[in-house]
Amino acid sequence: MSDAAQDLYDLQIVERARNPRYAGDLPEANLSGEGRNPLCGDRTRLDIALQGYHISQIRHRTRGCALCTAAADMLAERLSGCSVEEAQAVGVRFSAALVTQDAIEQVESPPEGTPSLGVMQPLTAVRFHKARIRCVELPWVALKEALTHVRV
Amino acid sequence: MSDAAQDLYDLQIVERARNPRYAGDLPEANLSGEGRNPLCGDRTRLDIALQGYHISQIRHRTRGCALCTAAADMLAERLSGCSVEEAQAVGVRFSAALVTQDAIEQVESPPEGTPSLGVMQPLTAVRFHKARIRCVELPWVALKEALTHVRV
Amino acid sequence: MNTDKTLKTTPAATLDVQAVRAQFPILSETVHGRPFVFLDSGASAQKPAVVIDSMADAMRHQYANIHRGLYWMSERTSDAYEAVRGQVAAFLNAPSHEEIIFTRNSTEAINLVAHSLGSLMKPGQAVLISEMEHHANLIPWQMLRDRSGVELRVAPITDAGDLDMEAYGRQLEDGKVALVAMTHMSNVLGTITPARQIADMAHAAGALVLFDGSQAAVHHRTDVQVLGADFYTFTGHKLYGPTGIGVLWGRRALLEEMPPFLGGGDMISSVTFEKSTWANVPHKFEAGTPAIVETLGLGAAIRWVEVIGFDAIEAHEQALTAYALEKLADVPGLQVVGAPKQRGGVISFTMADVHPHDIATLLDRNGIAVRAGQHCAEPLMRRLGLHATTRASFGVYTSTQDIDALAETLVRIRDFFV
Amino acid sequence: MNTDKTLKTTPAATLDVQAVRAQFPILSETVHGRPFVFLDSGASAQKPAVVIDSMADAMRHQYANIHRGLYWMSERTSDAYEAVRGQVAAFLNAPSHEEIIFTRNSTEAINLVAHSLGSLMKPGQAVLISEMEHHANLIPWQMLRDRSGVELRVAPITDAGDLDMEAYGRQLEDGKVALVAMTHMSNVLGTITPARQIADMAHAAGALVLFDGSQAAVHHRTDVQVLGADFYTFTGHKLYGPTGIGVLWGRRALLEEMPPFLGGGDMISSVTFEKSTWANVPHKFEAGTPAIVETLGLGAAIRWVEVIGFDAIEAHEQALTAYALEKLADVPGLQVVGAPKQRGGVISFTMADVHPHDIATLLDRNGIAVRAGQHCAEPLMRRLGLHATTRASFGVYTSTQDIDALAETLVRIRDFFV
Ligand SMILES: Cc1ncc(COP(=O)(O)O)c(C=O)c1O
Ligand SMILES: Cc1ncc(COP(=O)(O)O)c(C=O)c1O
Repeated sequence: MSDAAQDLYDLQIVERARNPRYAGDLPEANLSGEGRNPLCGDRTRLDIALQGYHISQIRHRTRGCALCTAAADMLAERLSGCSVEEAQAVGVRFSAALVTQDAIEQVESPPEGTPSLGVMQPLTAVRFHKARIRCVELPWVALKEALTHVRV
Repeated sequence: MSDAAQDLYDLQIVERARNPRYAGDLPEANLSGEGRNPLCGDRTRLDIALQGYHISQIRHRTRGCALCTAAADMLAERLSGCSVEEAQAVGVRFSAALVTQDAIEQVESPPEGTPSLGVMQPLTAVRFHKARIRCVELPWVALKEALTHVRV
Repeated sequence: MNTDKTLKTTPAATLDVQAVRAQFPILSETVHGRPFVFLDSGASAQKPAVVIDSMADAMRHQYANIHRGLYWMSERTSDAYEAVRGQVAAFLNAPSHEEIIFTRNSTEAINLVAHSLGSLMKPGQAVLISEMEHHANLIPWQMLRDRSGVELRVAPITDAGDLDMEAYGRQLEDGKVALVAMTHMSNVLGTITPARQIADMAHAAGALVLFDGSQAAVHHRTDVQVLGADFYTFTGHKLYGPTGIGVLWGRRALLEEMPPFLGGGDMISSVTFEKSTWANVPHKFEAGTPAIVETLGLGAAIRWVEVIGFDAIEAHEQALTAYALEKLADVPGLQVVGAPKQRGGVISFTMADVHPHDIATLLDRNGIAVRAGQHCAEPLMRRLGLHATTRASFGVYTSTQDIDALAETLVRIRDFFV
Repeated sequence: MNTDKTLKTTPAATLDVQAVRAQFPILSETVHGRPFVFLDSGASAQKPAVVIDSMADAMRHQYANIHRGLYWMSERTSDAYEAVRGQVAAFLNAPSHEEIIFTRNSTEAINLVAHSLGSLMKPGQAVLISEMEHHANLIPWQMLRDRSGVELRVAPITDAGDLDMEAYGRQLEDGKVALVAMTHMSNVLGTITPARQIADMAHAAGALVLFDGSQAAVHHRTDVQVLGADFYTFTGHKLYGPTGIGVLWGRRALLEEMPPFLGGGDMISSVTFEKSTWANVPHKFEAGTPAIVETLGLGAAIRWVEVIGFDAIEAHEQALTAYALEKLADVPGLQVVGAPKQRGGVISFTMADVHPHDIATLLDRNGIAVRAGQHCAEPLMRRLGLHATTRASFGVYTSTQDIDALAETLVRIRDFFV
């Protein structure tokens, strides 16, 4: 594959998609949400175990492309152990990093106090592939649905 | 005016439009018909006195452009005294002369046996002005309506 | 004709007409051996080279179907297409690019509203138009009336060709009018209607208001928010842009409430973080493959117009119109139709004893293009007691020489007939 | 991959692909530093220089609004516009040019029939489509159903991707079907449907038949009389023509019976506020300023296609499709979707363990443009038990090198993931 493709299909992403670590059911979940992309039929479902305002565990069942699957799995890893507030802050930061091709700076040196993307970092390469942004956003749509009735 | 305009606005046509000879009512008419152009609001009405199958007199009331007025007046002159059959043959010949820009030959040396256009001859210049053909045809639409119920 | 006469007005110097003309390839053409004098911009404007080239360049270098294409050419073309939506929004000062719907022309834009908003109207409600509408803003409402039992009301105009504001107010009084659909500039009389006042009165009576901006959007800056409009339409080909592309702007809340018009591909909702209904608008109203290249051409046209600037365009056209009215006043037997308070670059006239058709043909033989007929406004003609008029309409490239040629030739035509 | 393998098929030599390619400027572009390999003609075809130039030339040298213009530029443009109607009639072997209606695209053409013919249908009647319709030939009928209470029936397809003719026959049995609206070629499976047989069975059951020829008209000669069609639609941008222009053909008697769809200028005979009467067919269905320049571009495209000739086009595409099916069969894990009896130049496939989105993006990084997703045919995807496919579709300029590049890169993509 070409260099630019390598950028997007970072080994970490491809590896995650091939062997997701957080895929499956979560019997003890008390929240769940789904993201669907009607244009391609992709779908990801998040099960979340919430204790008070803390996310103790997340599992996903994803039927989607490598980017979507990796994004769901990375979301699950990054947000496990976070408060709902932190999770939302990571989401805001992630969105900002996807909005524009000029966002590199913001990605690399974010304003103080913003949470790090951590394991999700490689996904931000998708900002150069506008048509694929939906793919990595889908798990976040599911998260939003899951948290709809949680008031912080 | 330029030469080409002179062609279409032949002095005979302009003169006719200015001073039509067959304009007005015909109290003794037993047939009449109207042609309307909804796109410009023009209208011509023909009154015809038919004796047997012979047209004895024609008068027209025309609200239209110079070409339309002249065409109505020349129709009235040309068809006065004709049989219905002859009138229709003149119409066919006239239509043919308007159809195409290549019709000059046909206009100048018509097939044997076809009636002459006579006084209507200058109107055939309109074949080079496609958008104006409706104008000279309008009286013929009126004639067709007038003769609808005459069976030859 | 007295050419020595000192004219009271001359066009403003803010616009270099010769430089503008040089950008329109077609203006170098000859017609019947004469230089082409084009005075039919109100029917459709000519196109500057940048518009023509933008379309050709897209097809030569960057073209593919848009949306859902995951490859470079499609993404680039989608971006360019959607960027024009933003441009149009800025052009109209619309609150959001998502309120811009691309249609074929103004006619389709009005039909879209008549079908979609119309399907929400009930017998007992009314649509109010004016006596000076183009058929495009009349027939769709007649068809709605005949389909749904909604009443169609017609606000009269004054003899000068202005909307009769008192009568308009009375038509609104019973509160039945759900929508006022009115021209922002008459294509026959040139009348620029007092849109803000029309909108305020409509809103006070509980009605929405749509402006047919087909003519108006070309001649001056449009600000849908200042106008207080709920819907606004215009058409690309009159704005120096391509054929096959028009615009409907509508307030988001209304567009969201309205059902779609045409069904097909590309009108399905999409998933985003917001999951909000905006995802449905404007795509809900754009079924099938749009006029992609024409949209890019419209973008080029708007860019071009904005570089010249509406201050210069309006000053030029106002001065030119004043010049033309003066020149035409010198033509014996010529009668200008209407004397509206505010007039854009459109003048209709009649000439005693010479029919508009004859005028148009004879002008054409001299290379001068004008329109003659009823101008798709038959009821207005009836109201004016006319069967047809000749119309000269001006664009940013129209010069005083064009007007001079028109006036001089009209004098000769008149001499020829009388 | 074994490149030594002797291929059983090679494209016919009747078409000089390199000479054809040289006429498409965009095919010389590079994408991500690679030569542009365009395999998405099914979504929209690229344009030959003659089409691009015909449009630019019109706008440079001969443009004005059409109809009712009494001047040279308008008359010439009107003549050119109307001449394309004649060309399209000949292209489809329609009995008369007056049966050709210009629309924006195929989607609008189908919506026109759904609205106009649809308004004559009554509850108790049914419209019958198939499981493999593009949304453009599905949503308009759903909307009609919801508007009017007409039933919507769906004829099933076989697992191979052909219309199930027995089931189709059963759907017609009760005589309630007023209209069969069916694709002439599937944009997903490539299936060419047995149009004549479909039409004969529909007619025997008292139903009319509309064919969505959006894909079919590009790949082989269309003769609406031989097909026995009542309506036929196609779309310019897939036929190497401009965007913004499509065609509806309908039998004159039907078009005459149908009420107009959009209202506005140019479709009327006379207008009063109380009542309007309609122009004759086809003008009744063409409201407002049409896509004039795009119509001329469509004329150029049809002329270009006819010079190449459908014998050569069909032979080329058939050979190329056979070549591609063979090449793709060698890609490990690749599964072609459907095996219809007759197939045009469209191949959808899936690849075990690799999602179509990933395939499309990785192909694009190598300069290769294909489509991935549901192809505006969601119900068909469901029927096939698939969520999305990757689709390669071919045009007259597609070469065996394009196919080779596709197959080789697919092998590398697969290696990358598995
Ligand atoms: C005032 C007005 N409204 C509507 C239209 C219709 O525009 P289009 O034919 O581009 O839809 C025109 C142009 O003819 C017009 O002048
Ligand atoms: C089978 C079929 N029908 C209809 C359409 C719609 O064509 P358009 O978007 O040009 O209206 C397409 C193209 O996407 C198609 O492939």
